[in-house]
Amino acid sequence: MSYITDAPNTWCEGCGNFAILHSIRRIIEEYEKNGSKKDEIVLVAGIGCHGKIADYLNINTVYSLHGRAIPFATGIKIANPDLKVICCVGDGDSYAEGLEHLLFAAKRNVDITVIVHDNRVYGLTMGQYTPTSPDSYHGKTNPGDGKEKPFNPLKLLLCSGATFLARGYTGRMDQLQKLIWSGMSHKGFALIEVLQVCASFYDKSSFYDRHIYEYQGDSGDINEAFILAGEWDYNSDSDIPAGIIYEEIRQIFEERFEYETTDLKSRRKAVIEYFGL
Amino acid sequence: MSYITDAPNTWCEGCGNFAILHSIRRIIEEYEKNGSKKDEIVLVAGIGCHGKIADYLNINTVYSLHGRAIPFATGIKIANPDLKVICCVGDGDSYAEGLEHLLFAAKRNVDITVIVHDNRVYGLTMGQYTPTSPDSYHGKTNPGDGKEKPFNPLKLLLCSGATFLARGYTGRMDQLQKLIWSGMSHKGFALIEVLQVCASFYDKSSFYDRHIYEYQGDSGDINEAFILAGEWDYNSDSDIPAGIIYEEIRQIFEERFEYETTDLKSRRKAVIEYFGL
Amino acid sequence: MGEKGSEIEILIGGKAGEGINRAGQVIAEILSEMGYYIFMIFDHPSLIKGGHNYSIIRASEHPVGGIKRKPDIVLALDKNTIKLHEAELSPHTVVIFNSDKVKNAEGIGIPAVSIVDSAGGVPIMINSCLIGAFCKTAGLEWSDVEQILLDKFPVRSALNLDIARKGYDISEVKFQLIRAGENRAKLITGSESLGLGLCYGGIEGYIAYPMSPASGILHFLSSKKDEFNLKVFQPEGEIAAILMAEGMACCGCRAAVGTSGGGFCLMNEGISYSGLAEIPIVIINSQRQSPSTGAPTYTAQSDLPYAISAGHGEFPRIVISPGNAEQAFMWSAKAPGLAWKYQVPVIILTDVTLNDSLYSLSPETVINEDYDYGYKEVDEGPYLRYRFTGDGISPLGFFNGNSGPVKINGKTHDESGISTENPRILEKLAEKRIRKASIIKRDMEGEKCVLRSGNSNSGTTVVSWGSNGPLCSELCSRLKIRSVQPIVLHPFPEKQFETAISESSKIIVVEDNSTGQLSELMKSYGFFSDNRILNYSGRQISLETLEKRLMEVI
Amino acid sequence: MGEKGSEIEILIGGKAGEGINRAGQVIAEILSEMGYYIFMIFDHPSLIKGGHNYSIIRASEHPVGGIKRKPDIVLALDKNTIKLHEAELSPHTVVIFNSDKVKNAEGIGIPAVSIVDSAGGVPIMINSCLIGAFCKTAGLEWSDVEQILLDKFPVRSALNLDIARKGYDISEVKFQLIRAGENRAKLITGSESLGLGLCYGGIEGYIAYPMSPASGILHFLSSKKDEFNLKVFQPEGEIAAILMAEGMACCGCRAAVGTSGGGFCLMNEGISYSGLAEIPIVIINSQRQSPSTGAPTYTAQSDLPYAISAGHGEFPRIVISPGNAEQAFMWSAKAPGLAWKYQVPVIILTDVTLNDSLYSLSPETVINEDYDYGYKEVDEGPYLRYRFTGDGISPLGFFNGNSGPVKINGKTHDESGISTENPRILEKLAEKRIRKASIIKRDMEGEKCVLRSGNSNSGTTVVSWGSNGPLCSELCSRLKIRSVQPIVLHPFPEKQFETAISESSKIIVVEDNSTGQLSELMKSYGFFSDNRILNYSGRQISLETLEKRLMEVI
Ligand SMILES: Cc1ncc(C[n+]2csc(CCOP(=O)(O)OP(=O)(O)O)c2C)c(N)n1
Ligand SMILES: Cc1ncc(C[n+]2csc(CCOP(=O)(O)OP(=O)(O)O)c2C)c(N)n1
Ligand code: SF4
Ligand code: SF4
Ligand SMILES: [Mg+2]
Ligand SMILES: [Mg+2]
Repeated sequence: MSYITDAPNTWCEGCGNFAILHSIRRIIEEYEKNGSKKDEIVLVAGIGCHGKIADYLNINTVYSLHGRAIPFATGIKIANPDLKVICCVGDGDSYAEGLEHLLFAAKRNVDITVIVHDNRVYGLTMGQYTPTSPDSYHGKTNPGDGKEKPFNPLKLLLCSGATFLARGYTGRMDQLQKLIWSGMSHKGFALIEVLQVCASFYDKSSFYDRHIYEYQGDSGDINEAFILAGEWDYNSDSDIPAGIIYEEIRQIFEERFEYETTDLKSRRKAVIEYFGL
Repeated sequence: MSYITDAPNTWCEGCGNFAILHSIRRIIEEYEKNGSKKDEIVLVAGIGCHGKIADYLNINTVYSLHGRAIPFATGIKIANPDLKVICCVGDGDSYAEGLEHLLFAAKRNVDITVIVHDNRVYGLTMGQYTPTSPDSYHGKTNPGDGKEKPFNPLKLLLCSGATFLARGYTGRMDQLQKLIWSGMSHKGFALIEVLQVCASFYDKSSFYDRHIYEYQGDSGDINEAFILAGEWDYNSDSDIPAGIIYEEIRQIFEERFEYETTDLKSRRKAVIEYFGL
Repeated sequence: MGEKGSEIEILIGGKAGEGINRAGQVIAEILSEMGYYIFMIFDHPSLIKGGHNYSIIRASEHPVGGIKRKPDIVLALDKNTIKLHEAELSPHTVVIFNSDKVKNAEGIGIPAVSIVDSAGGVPIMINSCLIGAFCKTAGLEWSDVEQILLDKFPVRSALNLDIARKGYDISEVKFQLIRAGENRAKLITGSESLGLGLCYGGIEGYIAYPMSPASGILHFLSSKKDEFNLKVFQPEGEIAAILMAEGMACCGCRAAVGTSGGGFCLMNEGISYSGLAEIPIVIINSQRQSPSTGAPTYTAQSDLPYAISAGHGEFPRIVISPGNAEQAFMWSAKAPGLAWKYQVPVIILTDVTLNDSLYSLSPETVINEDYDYGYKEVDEGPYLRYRFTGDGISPLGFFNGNSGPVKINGKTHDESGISTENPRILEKLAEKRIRKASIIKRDMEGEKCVLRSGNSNSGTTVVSWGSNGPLCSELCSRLKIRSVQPIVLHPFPEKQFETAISESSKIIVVEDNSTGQLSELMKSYGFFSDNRILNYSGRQISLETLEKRLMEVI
Repeated sequence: MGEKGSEIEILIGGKAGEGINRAGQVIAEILSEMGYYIFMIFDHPSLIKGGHNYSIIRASEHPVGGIKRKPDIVLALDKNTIKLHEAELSPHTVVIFNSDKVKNAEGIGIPAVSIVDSAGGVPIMINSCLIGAFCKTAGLEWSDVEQILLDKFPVRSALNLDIARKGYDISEVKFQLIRAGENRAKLITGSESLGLGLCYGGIEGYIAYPMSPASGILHFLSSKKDEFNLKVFQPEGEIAAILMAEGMACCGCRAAVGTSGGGFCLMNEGISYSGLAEIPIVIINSQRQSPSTGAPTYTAQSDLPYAISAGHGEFPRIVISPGNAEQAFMWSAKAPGLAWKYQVPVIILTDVTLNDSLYSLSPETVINEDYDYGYKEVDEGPYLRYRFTGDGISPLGFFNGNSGPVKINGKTHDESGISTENPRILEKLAEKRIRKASIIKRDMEGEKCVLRSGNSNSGTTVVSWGSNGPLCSELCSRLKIRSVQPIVLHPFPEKQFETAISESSKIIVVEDNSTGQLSELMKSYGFFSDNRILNYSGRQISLETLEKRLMEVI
């Protein structure tokens, strides 16, 4: 059975989303080769160009709402902690509209893997600026007057309590695949911030190609992680580390909900007992 | 004219909110003594016990929505950058429901002064846990099972780009008043995180009295600020620095909107010209 | 000395934080044990300590739906209680007051502070003292109440009982309240009943952000989560709440959310998602007074058209508004099944009166109703989450590996759940929803959507909804006129409603809002009202006032 | 060779990213210059590059309200354009195609790629080449179009013109399009017209988060912000957007927001805030197909009851739905004044068809309307933000020091703006809103809320709203039946509507939704429709199809 659906792919030529799609596809292939079942995976997508990945992958998916993939994913984990949940979200989607949810998922250490397709623009709505656009970016809705500095999402996530943090690049698919794999293997909240080329509105491939370097140091120290996360501020022309930035093991949130699921009957019995009947 | 309205005060006896109320009242008094007018100040409040301050202060106020004081305040600054805007918000209010707005205001460096009445519970709705409750706190809706670590709001705000950050304590009103004054004097986004005693649901006064110390070091270095902000994690029993944590000058957001306001006529004329008439 | 055979009304008032609600509950329990039907309101402003809180307990041999605001006995913990309720007192009202705090009052003064102090108690025990005094005043035998009191004081029972006894001894007999019958009822708040109903209906998860007056459900379910094996969680806000619950539903886990006005607003996008993606979900919207933050602890019935149209675009839904604990249990137990069967959002509209009031509930009458709706399960062949079927309902598959990939989608999609903007499929999708809506409308006529009571031969019909239903029912029974309460409000039960009001010469609609929302809804179905009695003071109208206003128009 | 006297329809199609919309606009400009009335739709799926985009330009001597989907000329940039529109072609349709890309087609092949290449142009200039070819085919003189083309190619004008000329030369004359009159119209999209209207109405701020189909307004206003001295901003989401705009309003700065379905949901709490705190605000909700994310670039009229009841609690509001650029300008220019005068939210309902289509607008007819409403200014004495007045409207003070402290409050409040839960004040507040609502209803009857056209003596009346208004108007004029379009939908202009439909023997309602939302609204006011023509394919119904469906029921 194919891992890709028949849905016509409507991403632009040269779009970095293809690299993410195929990284995930390959990982699922691996999974099944290793004896797991793809039905144990659920992919939750936001709304934007990135979200179309839900149409393209022939697996369980929730094509959710703009900015709201994370609460859906959290609900899925509350209901069934055994499912592997991947969230494919956009930068507008998860760093603007849905930022709050993302930080709370990190805080709670929900065991999900979030892949941020960070093309640093709102792709699907025609290239407006996002929280990671540099302050010089002049989109259809902002002047690029240097007055809004970008967020550094890695720092925000470190502060929020993310237990796995990595940065990848769609121009380096092999590394990307490994990072996503590591994120999925991590028990707890994992986020892979993917610098994704947007061929139509923000094609920084040559910039990224020049500045991104592979980081392979120790990733267990939060202070070093901070320095590493801060090496590039999403605004300047410095070098950009890609790799695992931070990794830590902490109790996961959904353990709280590991009740034995009861059937309707026993729940009704509990109510009847409550009534003292 | 009195700075306090006739509205009956309905805070509990011993509530830390009184210290915040009177700190602000005194500051406004100072302002007027210095020749400024209290009509140039607007206080925007969230919803919660803290929000009642809008009823008590006899100044311009917006008693806004739960979690949404910040966007109101931002709109006010966009409309009229000359107004001094103070936001009195709660920890549930601004670190949960409205966290996103808060971080974006810091990112943009909107020139407002945010006072967080951080009593570490939802006061008005009967003491449920908030994002700054310790993981052992067992409220009406959570087990206190150690599975949800608190946010460290200071760190989050530092990462978001806050240009003035301080911590105060309602048990030390003189310092508190100075901190708020400094925040208001700061040109840019200022946040005073106030550890506020909740007499009814979370009275940590003796803990705070023991652990809080006055910090008066240099506040210009972001790395030191980070260390300082991290000294207490809102969970453990370590010492707690109070004072100005960080201060920096950066271009403010609303400068972008410093147009000369035009009257209706000239705006209409512009449209007619656009039509080429 | 007054005789109190069939009913009594008691008001107890004091400051927030003094345990008024709890004390009222104990009194209610005593009267319930004596076989009375109970209705108790709890009136409290939005603050934690101070201010003025009060409960009014009405107990009667007959089912009670409201209060009279003519208390027979007033228990005043402070002066305010007497001052603020002066107009409600009648010459026969007996005021029992804490004479250590209230001076110059008429009635039975109890030096409760001194009694508690000398017994070595804590301030909250003043309540026990006054409750003891009340028992004497009402003419109850100590031997009758002793055991009940002991049960109702879970901590430091002996000391409490001792203090109560002192209050009893010092008080005077003013009424002779007689046993009304066997007690078989359970006293329960609307919030508790909603929570229990949800559990009985099979809810496995309840996700909510605190908001008056819905918080009671959250607190109750949270405290019972282990007993009921429930997943209860308070997330960062209402948007997250509803979407987490929908995420749970995608796994086959029934979930509900509860909130009030502003939180309901925030859930609208999630409701619309449920509409297009066909996610079953139960949403309780506990109405409070006025738009925006309004008056959080005061009542209203003002979100009816909103509940019917909330969320953009067109999709089927069910809107239900129960009126007391019994109805609340039954319909919150039905709601998950209905949501599941039709894969739609089910909205339960409640209000402050229902959520916060205490009711007599007879568990036997509700637990044996039919709550099993079932749902269309996955069958053979390749699974299509949104398969086009005759009734618009597709087999419901979950993320459990039983059916191959399940594709949930909030964009317009084909049968498999893959996005499409094909005009023919857009039409088919809309028709799927339309078909489903008409199936729901048809099926719901099989439920008891409209309650009738009072004198069904009367030409005068009072129509009301939600918490006003039982109120009108009680009054109409007494006045021998007809009372009609639609519980299901959308799809509007046209046939049942038509039957219920048939041959009315005059229709009067009673509502807690200022525009006549039910009356307008009726109008759009061709049912015209002759009069509207609208109340928007934030307090449920009293039986006396309602009677007066009814008399003006009958 | 066909003669084209009074009208022509042209379809141009290709891939997203190939500039189809722009090319269509240039053709529309040419025809507009020749004195034709223009209506052009732009059909595009939700993607950036590839897929299939097309524009249909209809030009006529008479005002146009829709398209026929029977193009006289097709400009095909790719094969898909011919394949997907095959059914719409008639024997007399002339297909001009890019013969470098499309093989085996009938019609006029233009080797556009080679022409552009050899001229040293870039791919986007293929459009210029085909536009040139079109001019020849339509029978236009080169001398007539040269100057227009030059104006419409703002960059590299000479090269574009050169390429267009090559296309012109290689093409064949098939029609003889004659000048229809003097051009006095401006071509403008609905989005632009809404933006211009807002500015003309005195808006100083526009805060919006991108969302199709409302983004066009944001992009337009952002690009013109210096010209119009506007504060335009894209914040973190729609919740922030509306509340920032309300914050601006508190400073006396008129502000508007624009969004679509899901974003409108998120704004509901802010709308309710505006209702209670009496903040003037204009909200544009550009409707798109289906609930949830739905089909973002396809049309619907399915938020009507929602717009009327959005936000919890009861409060007055105005809901307006303009149908073309002219109406859009007029009503978006009125909206800020109305919001301001009554201190209420004004909701403008538009749709994909209106936002994205291109219209002929005669500026003179709109700019001289009366848009000055004024508002109740602060007077002497201590200022009370919510003063109780006879008409429910309080003097409007701002944070400008002119009136002493101004207390805005989203909780129930007294006249000064301080919170209260006093039952008497809750009643007064509700009555204030009710009074205001009835003043608004009364005043609005003085506006032209209902448009009539066609044959007003006909017993057959077609009622439609929003972008279907002009469509039905055109068709009804031709069929000599009556067309009625309510523009103001809430408060429903009962009197005007009654007059407009009076003496109809048959009422047919045409809507882009699946439940007949206007028809239901009419019903609730006692106006019954005999037939509904509902269309929910996401595309506005064509004149031809509408005629056919009308004929079935007349
Ligand atoms: C509530 C809501 N607001 C706005 C939109 C419109 N919208 C759709 S996609 C999008 C931007 C997507 O940007 P991003 O998340 O960065 O994804 P990308 O397209 O770049 O992959 C927006 C604003 C929406 N669908 N829902
Ligand atoms: C949208 C919304 N959700 C929930 C509420 C209910 N609510 C009112 S106050 C409050 C909690 C306040 O907590 P916090 O912000 O910490 O303020 P405190 O009372 O502790 O000062 C909540 C949840 C509301 N008013 N609006
Ligand atoms: S617009 Fe950008 S992100 Fe979207 S599909 Fe095209 S290249 Fe990819
Ligand atoms: S509940 Fe806590 S925060 Fe609220 S007024 Fe009382 S002491 Fe203060
Ligand atoms: Mg993006
Ligand atoms: Mg708090």
